[in-house]
Amino acid sequence: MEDLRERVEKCLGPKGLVVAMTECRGDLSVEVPKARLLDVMHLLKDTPDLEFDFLSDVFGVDNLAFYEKQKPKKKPEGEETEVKKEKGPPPPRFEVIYLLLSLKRTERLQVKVRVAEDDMEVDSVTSIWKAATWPEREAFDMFGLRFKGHPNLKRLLMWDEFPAYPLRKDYPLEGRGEERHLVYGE
Amino acid sequence: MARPVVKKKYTLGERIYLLEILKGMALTWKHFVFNVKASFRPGPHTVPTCWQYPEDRTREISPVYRGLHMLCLDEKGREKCIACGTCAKTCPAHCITVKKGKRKEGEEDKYAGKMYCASFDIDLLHCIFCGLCQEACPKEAIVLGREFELAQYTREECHLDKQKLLANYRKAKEEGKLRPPRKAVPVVPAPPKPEVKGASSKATEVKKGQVEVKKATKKAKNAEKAKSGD
Amino acid sequence: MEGWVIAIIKVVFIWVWVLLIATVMTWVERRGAAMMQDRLGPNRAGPFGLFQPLADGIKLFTKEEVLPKKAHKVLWNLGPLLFALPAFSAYAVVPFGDKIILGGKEIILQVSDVNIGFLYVLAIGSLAVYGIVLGGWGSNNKFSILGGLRSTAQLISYEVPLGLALLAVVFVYGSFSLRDIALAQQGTFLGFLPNWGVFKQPLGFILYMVAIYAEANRVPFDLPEAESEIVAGYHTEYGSMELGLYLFGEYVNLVTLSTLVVVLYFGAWHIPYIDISKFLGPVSWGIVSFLILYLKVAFFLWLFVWVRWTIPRFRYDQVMGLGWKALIPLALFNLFITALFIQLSA
Amino acid sequence: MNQDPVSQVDQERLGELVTINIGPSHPAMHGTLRVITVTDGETIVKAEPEIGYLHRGVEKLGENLTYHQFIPITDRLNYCSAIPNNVSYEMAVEKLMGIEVPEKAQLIRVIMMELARIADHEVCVGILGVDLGAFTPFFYLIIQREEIYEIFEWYNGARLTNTFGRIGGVDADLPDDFEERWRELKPNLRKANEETEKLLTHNRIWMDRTIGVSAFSPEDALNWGFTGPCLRACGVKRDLRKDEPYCMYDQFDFNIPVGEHGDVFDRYKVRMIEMEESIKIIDQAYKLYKEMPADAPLKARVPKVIKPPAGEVYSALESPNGELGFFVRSDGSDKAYRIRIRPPCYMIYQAFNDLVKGGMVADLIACISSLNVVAGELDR
Repeated sequence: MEDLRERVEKCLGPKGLVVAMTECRGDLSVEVPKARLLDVMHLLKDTPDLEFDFLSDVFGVDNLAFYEKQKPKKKPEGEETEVKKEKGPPPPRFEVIYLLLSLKRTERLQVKVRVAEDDMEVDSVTSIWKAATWPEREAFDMFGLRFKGHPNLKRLLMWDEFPAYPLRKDYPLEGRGEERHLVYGE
Repeated sequence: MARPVVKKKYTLGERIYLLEILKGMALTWKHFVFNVKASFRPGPHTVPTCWQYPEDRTREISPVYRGLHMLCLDEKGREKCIACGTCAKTCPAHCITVKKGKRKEGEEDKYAGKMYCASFDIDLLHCIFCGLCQEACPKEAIVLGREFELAQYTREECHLDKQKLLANYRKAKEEGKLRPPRKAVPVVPAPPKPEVKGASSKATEVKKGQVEVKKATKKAKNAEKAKSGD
Repeated sequence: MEGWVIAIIKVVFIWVWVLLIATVMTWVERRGAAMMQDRLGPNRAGPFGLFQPLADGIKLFTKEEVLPKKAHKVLWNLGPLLFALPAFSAYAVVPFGDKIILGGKEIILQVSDVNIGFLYVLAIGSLAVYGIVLGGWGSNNKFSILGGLRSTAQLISYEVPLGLALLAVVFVYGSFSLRDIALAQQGTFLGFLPNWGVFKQPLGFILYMVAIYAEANRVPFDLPEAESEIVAGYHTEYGSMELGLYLFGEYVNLVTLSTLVVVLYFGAWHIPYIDISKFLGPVSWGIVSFLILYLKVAFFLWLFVWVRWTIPRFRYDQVMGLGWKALIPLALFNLFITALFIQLSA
Repeated sequence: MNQDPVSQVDQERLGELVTINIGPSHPAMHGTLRVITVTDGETIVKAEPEIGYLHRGVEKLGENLTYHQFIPITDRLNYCSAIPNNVSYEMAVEKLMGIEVPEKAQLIRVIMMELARIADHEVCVGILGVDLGAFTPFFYLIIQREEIYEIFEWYNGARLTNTFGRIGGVDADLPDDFEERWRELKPNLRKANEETEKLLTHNRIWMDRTIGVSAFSPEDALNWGFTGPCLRACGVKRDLRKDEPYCMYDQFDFNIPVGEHGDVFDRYKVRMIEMEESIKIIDQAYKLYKEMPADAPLKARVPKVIKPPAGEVYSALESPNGELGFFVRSDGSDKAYRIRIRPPCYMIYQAFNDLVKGGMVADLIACISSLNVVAGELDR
């Protein structure tokens, strides 16, 4: 695993394509700049040392409540406490995670891209892996992430006229959320 | 792209259709004869697969079957339930509601614990029969029984209250269909250093009198609502 | 008795009889299938579920008739009729027994012994396709039209090998009358083989069998109603007794075709090596011949069921390929061989 | 963006083409699948699958239920074989918490998962037969599946929605009569498979219908994200049980069947052989299981309320359909922050247009059944 980390570092690092690298229970994930996603993917796929030639999955994550939840321990109810904000701008709200797999080496790698709420456009990787076709459509459907260059970006699971993005964290759990929560075509 | 495939060379037997078809027909004939013979045997369950269900109830249901719920009594005929509400909290479908009652003097032969459930409601239309409640129950009070005929005519009938749950238990006891006592699952003995501290310290505060055990996610939902209202 | 009275009695009798067989057939089909598939099948209505067809009939009769919104009303209603009628009418020339002598009058067990009965059967048989294609078109449903088209193509393709196979039979027996052919199958030839069509025309028999499976839209040729592909094909939209007519017509068709197989290839009411008619009186022989014939028919009906629950279904183009590339050349070859033999033996 | 499938095909031929809407209520559409097909006669010009008719928001549910509460929900993913779903999810949480599952529990998991695999393949092959018009093998197979479900029922009380296992292990030991049942079941399973093969494999009608139908090249299959039997049918020898062993799979001796052309016939054949291999695995696993002491632990020590440390893991296993993965991100609370399910047939089904284009309507049906698309898993 350390080895893989080094190799990924060696491949992407010099070109400045690594924003951060984390490891959790043996799962290596590398965060890359959004603008150069396709370059990264090409590099990861074609570098002879890595050969991540299989795209396992693509999906979005909404980090709306993630960082707030992390910081303070739960306060007893009723007490109004201010959530202390960290310095600097808050991290972008959305994340797109690509699960890559190298068939030859049976190694897995998570590639992350952070997407801010005001610029929801990500390059589509369908030109590299067709496997991303539906997962990207689903990410669009569920989070409103827009994938540039996707051949047929429309809603997948929800119906076409559905006005909201249900997997976002602020989508209400009860009632007809989309009625109160119009975000479509904002 | 669907690619064209070089067709396999068929053997002569495969080519002329009839041979394999005759073989297949021999097989179905074998089954046919067997089943015709079987169906003339006396008894309701003749052909191996078919249970003539409403008449023939000889099929043995697993003793651990997860069917209709019941509230158990202990050997002295006292209610086991102590209204701790663990089942309600564990239920993924949020279909259990428990109300607490405190045992009064002179009710020792009625309730096993100091607390008892003043009411115990299960909405069968929500229940997914996962069995997590009976597993969570510390007293083995709520148990899923072997009764599997759950169809009812009205919604009200699908609502199980305490009386019905106890009646289920009595019925099962009469028929000898009680669930065998739970076997403890052997756990790894020497605890490795826990990764996270369990939330066991979080003792549930019990108010005096009757307290409705709230659904676990209620708070979260309220918070969510407040947020979205902004 | 007047001739026309007898004719009417015969018509009514055979009509009821065929209906009865078709009814029982639905039961046999379902029970037989169940038994082959390790289950029991319908066993609730009456003993062994024997009243199941009755229950089905009552259900179909009492159901509401639903006309799809944009269906062609006339064609829609015409479809089931045109399908069921030819199935019944084909029986007019099919013999159902030898003959009975009543009061010194000879009654042949056949509605009418037409000397070109053969052609009549073929002509009427190909009419059934109108019922299917009109029903499919009239339903205003894409699955229906697909079913109708499939059926049309299939029936037209398989008429040819069917006709050619039958022509060889005509060559052998030298007659177009079904009755003549049936009578000619008595006795033996080559000393030991029964004088049946199947022994004189083995290849023709197989071709004919394959072709009638296609004609009757039965597995493996049940593409017009392939339920997993086009829902129910031409009768997707039908309900009530109109659907009943389609289903019933199909079984009547089966009976007709099976009877034809027996009459043409399986010695009609003859039993090999023995001539029972000598031991029996004229009336009892009539009844026995009738029973023998239908015993044989029962076997072929059973064969339909048996095959259906054994093998998968063809694909549309494969059916066409089999029909045009295999069956027709074989049928021509068969015809040629038959003609050659007749020429040589003459 | 919101294009009608017709408009994407050759505009000049529009008049000749027919759009047929197959599904969602169609006898061959296994519940709620829908394919909008543009055909030229019976030849398919374009087939666009529409999904979402069984969308229940499972991923959202996962974010709002505690870790244990989510296990019964995973039953409802691939309802033909619930157990691999449960185990896959549990494995993901265990990985997140760093829990080592006791060996005996792992063996029970293996046994149950392989039984589920057999059950799943039996349904798939049976349905493939039904859709191609051969009804009878379906019953021979489904009877055996029934017996497998009987084992499940006697194990923990449910037949389909098993809620098998708990985070950290399993919730019950194998029932006492398991050995007897398995001994009875094994020859029956083999017999049913043999009979199915007898009825189908060498039957020319079957061969014509399946060989060369919706064939796929290995490169395309990998590009589209195929896994499981459908990928192996294309000739790629990939099986997570061998490549990334979990649950002690590295200790068993079994083969991975590989097809040649990736057509329907190969998929059918691969599944048939896999059933046989699964029987072998169960035998070996049960032998190992018998060697364990009777009171060996079945569950790791897990806190009552599960609160994994913040982090994110992806863990996958070889479900009957292919790689079934769960991505779990925890924020340290008792509910997962994000659960992503990677359903195998979702990746396969997206290539549907490429699989069936140029074939006939009947081929489309054969293809859809051979892929074993399960709507519960597809739509989540």
